[in-house]
Amino acid sequence: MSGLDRRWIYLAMMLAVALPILWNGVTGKTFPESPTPPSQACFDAIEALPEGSRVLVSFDYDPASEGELAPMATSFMRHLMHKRLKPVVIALWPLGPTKAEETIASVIKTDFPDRVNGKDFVNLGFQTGNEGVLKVIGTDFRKQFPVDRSGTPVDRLPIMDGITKAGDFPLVITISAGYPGGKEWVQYVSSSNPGLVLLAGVTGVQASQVYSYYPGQLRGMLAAIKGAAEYEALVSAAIDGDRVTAPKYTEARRRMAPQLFGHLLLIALIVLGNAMYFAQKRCKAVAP
Amino acid sequence: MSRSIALLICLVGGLTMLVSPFLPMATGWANDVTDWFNILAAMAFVLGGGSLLKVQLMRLSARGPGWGYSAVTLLAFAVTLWVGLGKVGVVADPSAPMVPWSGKPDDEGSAFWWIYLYVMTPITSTLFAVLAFYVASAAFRAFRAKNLEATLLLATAFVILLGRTFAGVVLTGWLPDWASGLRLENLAVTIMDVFNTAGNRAIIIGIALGVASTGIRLLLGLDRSYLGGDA
Amino acid sequence: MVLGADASFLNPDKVLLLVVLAATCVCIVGSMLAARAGSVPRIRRIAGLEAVEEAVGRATEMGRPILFVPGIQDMDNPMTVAGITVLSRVAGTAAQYDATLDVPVSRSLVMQAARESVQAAALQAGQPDWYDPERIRYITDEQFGYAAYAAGAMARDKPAACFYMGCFFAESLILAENGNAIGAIQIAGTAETAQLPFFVASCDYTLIGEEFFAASAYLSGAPDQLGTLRGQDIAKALIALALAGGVVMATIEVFSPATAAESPVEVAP
Amino acid sequence: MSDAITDQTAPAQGRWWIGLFLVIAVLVAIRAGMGEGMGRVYVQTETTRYASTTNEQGRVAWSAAADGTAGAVTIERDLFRTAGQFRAAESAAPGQQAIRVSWDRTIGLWLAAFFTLAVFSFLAGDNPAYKLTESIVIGVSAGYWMVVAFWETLVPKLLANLAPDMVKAWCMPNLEGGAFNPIALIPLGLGIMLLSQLTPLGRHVGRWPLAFVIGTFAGLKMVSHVESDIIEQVRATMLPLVAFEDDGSFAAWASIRNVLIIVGVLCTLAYFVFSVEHKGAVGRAARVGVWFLMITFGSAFGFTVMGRIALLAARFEFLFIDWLWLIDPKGERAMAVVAAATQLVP
Repeated sequence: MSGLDRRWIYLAMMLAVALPILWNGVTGKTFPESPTPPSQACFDAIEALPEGSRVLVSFDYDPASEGELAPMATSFMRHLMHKRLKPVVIALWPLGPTKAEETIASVIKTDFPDRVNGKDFVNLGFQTGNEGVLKVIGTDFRKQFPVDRSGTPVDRLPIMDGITKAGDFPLVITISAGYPGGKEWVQYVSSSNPGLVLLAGVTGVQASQVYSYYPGQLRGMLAAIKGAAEYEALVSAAIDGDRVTAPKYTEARRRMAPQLFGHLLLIALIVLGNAMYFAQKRCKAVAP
Repeated sequence: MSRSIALLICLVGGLTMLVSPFLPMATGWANDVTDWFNILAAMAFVLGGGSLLKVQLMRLSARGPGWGYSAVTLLAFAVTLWVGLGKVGVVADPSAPMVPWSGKPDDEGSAFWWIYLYVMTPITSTLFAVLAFYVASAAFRAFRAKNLEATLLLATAFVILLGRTFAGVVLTGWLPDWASGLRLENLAVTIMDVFNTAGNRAIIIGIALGVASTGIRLLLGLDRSYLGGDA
Repeated sequence: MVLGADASFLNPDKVLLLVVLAATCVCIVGSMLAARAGSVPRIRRIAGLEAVEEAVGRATEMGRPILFVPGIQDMDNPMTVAGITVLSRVAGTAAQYDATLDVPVSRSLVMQAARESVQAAALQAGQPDWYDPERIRYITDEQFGYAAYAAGAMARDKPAACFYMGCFFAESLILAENGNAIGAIQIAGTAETAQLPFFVASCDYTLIGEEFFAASAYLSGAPDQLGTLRGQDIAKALIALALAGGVVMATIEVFSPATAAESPVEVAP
Repeated sequence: MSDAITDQTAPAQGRWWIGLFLVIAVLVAIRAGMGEGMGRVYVQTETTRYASTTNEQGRVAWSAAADGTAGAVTIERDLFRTAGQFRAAESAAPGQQAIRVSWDRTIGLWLAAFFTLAVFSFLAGDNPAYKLTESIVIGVSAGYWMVVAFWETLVPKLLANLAPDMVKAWCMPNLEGGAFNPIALIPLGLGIMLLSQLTPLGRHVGRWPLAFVIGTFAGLKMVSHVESDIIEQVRATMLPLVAFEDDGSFAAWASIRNVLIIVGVLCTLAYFVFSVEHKGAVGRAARVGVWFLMITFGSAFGFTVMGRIALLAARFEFLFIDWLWLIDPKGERAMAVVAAATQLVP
């Protein structure tokens, strides 16, 4: 059994991920998704808000986690726009605002061109301080975010009327890749504002940590690309109905094809490893 | 003497931070200290950069095997510092077009941005992606049903892997509604919700105690190895 | 010590925090003082820590270096500080055996602290000349830049023993799998829960969470440090009691009809 | 168990990597010669004029202005365009220059592809392409974080407090406040102490900032861990052993769940007990605790796999979509889709 070079495993993984991407790129097909409760809870929480409500959206990731999180950001933004809700975007990661701009450009500016910056949505940019930022916005939002990304004072933005602290938002969404992220939002914002609903989109790595806060302090969560795909399917079904969904709104579901084959390969490897282990054990038992 | 002063600084700093959350007058202190730390860490780059230069220059001047790579590292380091600190190719910020240095160093189109986008990002994100291969070889090697503990580890990973894809839906989707809790995708959620929650909570509580105990050992100077040897 | 704060200056929302914090400190400091006075606890075996000497010895026999990674975070992180204290014990053993110890770091301040700590360990081991500051060097702050270096260095230098003690993120598996590929004996310790499964899968020994923070006290063998470990256990027992009490209260609350409808305790949907 | 996999990740047996890279080069050359080609990046220059207005408080604000505004400042930026937008523009006005190939970005894209393949090649074994990539990423990323520390920390947090007027005129025109802040002398002093060890005199003083950092953060983290981890986690675990549905009927599953969580937390805590041998009741509880730990690790492993595969998929998408132009799931190169979705093209 010492004959298996680990490079064969690497090659198999490469094919298991690369071929479905090509297959999917050529045929355009995706697998159907049935939502699990945490994803459904995200959808329901947004559906429940009255039109015109303001929603705090925090982009707490950078390009390294874009593969998992950008589709969530796109779906959240599309859902918010469709429901005529007003996202106030901030970021705890330095590269978050850039990611937010990309999402705003691809969703709002392209598909909802009637929405006005500063009135229907706004990007307040990044602030250093990690959880320190969260502690401050719990009591004084404007102290941490005095101006929007282009330097306009928050006091002059209609979307910010009457917002003085994080608790003034009925809903907060964090799209987070690690520290600071979902856990810090729970600890410093959700815990101290019982009326506030917190949703999180998290990477697979974070999911196991953040799960312990669901469904108490965390009303809903999208876990990894699977959660993104489920939520994306829910949003597509609500908005597009039977029409064809634009390619940028199927990104998460496209990524599920390589997931499936990657997972199947891993399962096959675990089975193979155990088969080899038990075969070897039997040999030893016979001829010590 | 120097060590005693250091221990005193450690103790006073630590006690101040311990009581600060309880004093209404001390609410911003934690943020101030964090800012100071960030400034200190930024200034410490002189030490790190010095170490990097010294090691690579030594290798370069010794002309040992692979000295060419040291030259590459030094060149990459110098160029990045130059274009970043000098804001090469950065245009002014729209809010202050008259101030040429007002743009961000990583604005689209600047040289620093180019290096970030086309050199650093592809390398770091590919290294990140390489983990998919390592996960596969680790799973193959380590997930053997040798005993009850190992079997639990393996079985859980198995359920999650299946339950989080379309395969889980296909395999157990036929289960009737009253047994829907046994469908793989729901089983995966239950594992996360119950077992993972319980395990993680205990680990987190334990860590908090460990941090408290380590903190006390440091403040009281029981553990002072970081202060070096001589008086 | 915390108790000294005058109650009238207290922030009223924080009373519970103050009580728990004070109780924790009293448990730990009290056990430490008791140990100093002679009541030294017996500490259970922690396999990963008993293997430290074996790993260093093996590297010496094979004439190959030891790699020590104190995590990739800075000195503000308690895991990094705990990693540095473990480093000083490993360095002490390595100095006795005259084994080569490589400590690449990803933060400048950590380099500074690691140099101080290794030098002190060498002095204490009676081998001041063994210490070489250039072996403790800064690589880069970038997580994957550091991982790229470590993976390459492992493939070339083939360390016989690898220690990963500190705060790790995704690079944990890059380190551990490359160490596994070159057949090194690997001992990891971290409190970063997301990375524990990978260390458990790829390393020979893994110190989980609280075990990692206990490592330096365990390795030091000093009575007062061992005493703090017993203090942690007492605190744990108090937590278990409080938890049990809370569970009973919550259960009673469910049965009392007035509050059943709006029970503050969360119940699964 | 580790001998299940032979140790062959180690260096070059011979010069296999030359063959590997030759094969890749040939395949790429073939692809480049087919159809529409591959790996080009397009840009369009966006010219904006800014004019200033002064408000009642005497603050100067700049905003986009129409052509020909007196005193306007012009700023030009190159912005990304897709191949589809380029083709749409070409078909509308052949030979147009608005959307064009950007050579620096195209070279960057090919470099990025090289680096991606070079990192993957390490899986087959250490080789010169990987070594080159490794030495570049070390130099670039060390420099990168130093630059970020300078512009994001030293300038706004230190210099802006010590010399606000200078910083305002130099690089932060929107700086608020703007008075000298003596508090900033503290971190400056700590930093100078730290750096003083580069001189022979500073050997001892250099430890003090370290002691300051370790002491203050030990205190800070003790408080935050006790608050958010011990108190909050224990509170969240105080669940009723018996749960009821909203209509008053017994909720069996919710009750089992609560009991399992409580038992799991207590047993796993027992595993971490140090000062008692794991025998008897503590031993049994610790054993159950280990089971919970194993399930926790197994589930975390399974979840993390998803993320890692997603990342790998993203790298392949970069190679297939952005560089090789093999597939086009987002419709970025399909002229019709893009032309309909944007009015950028005149």
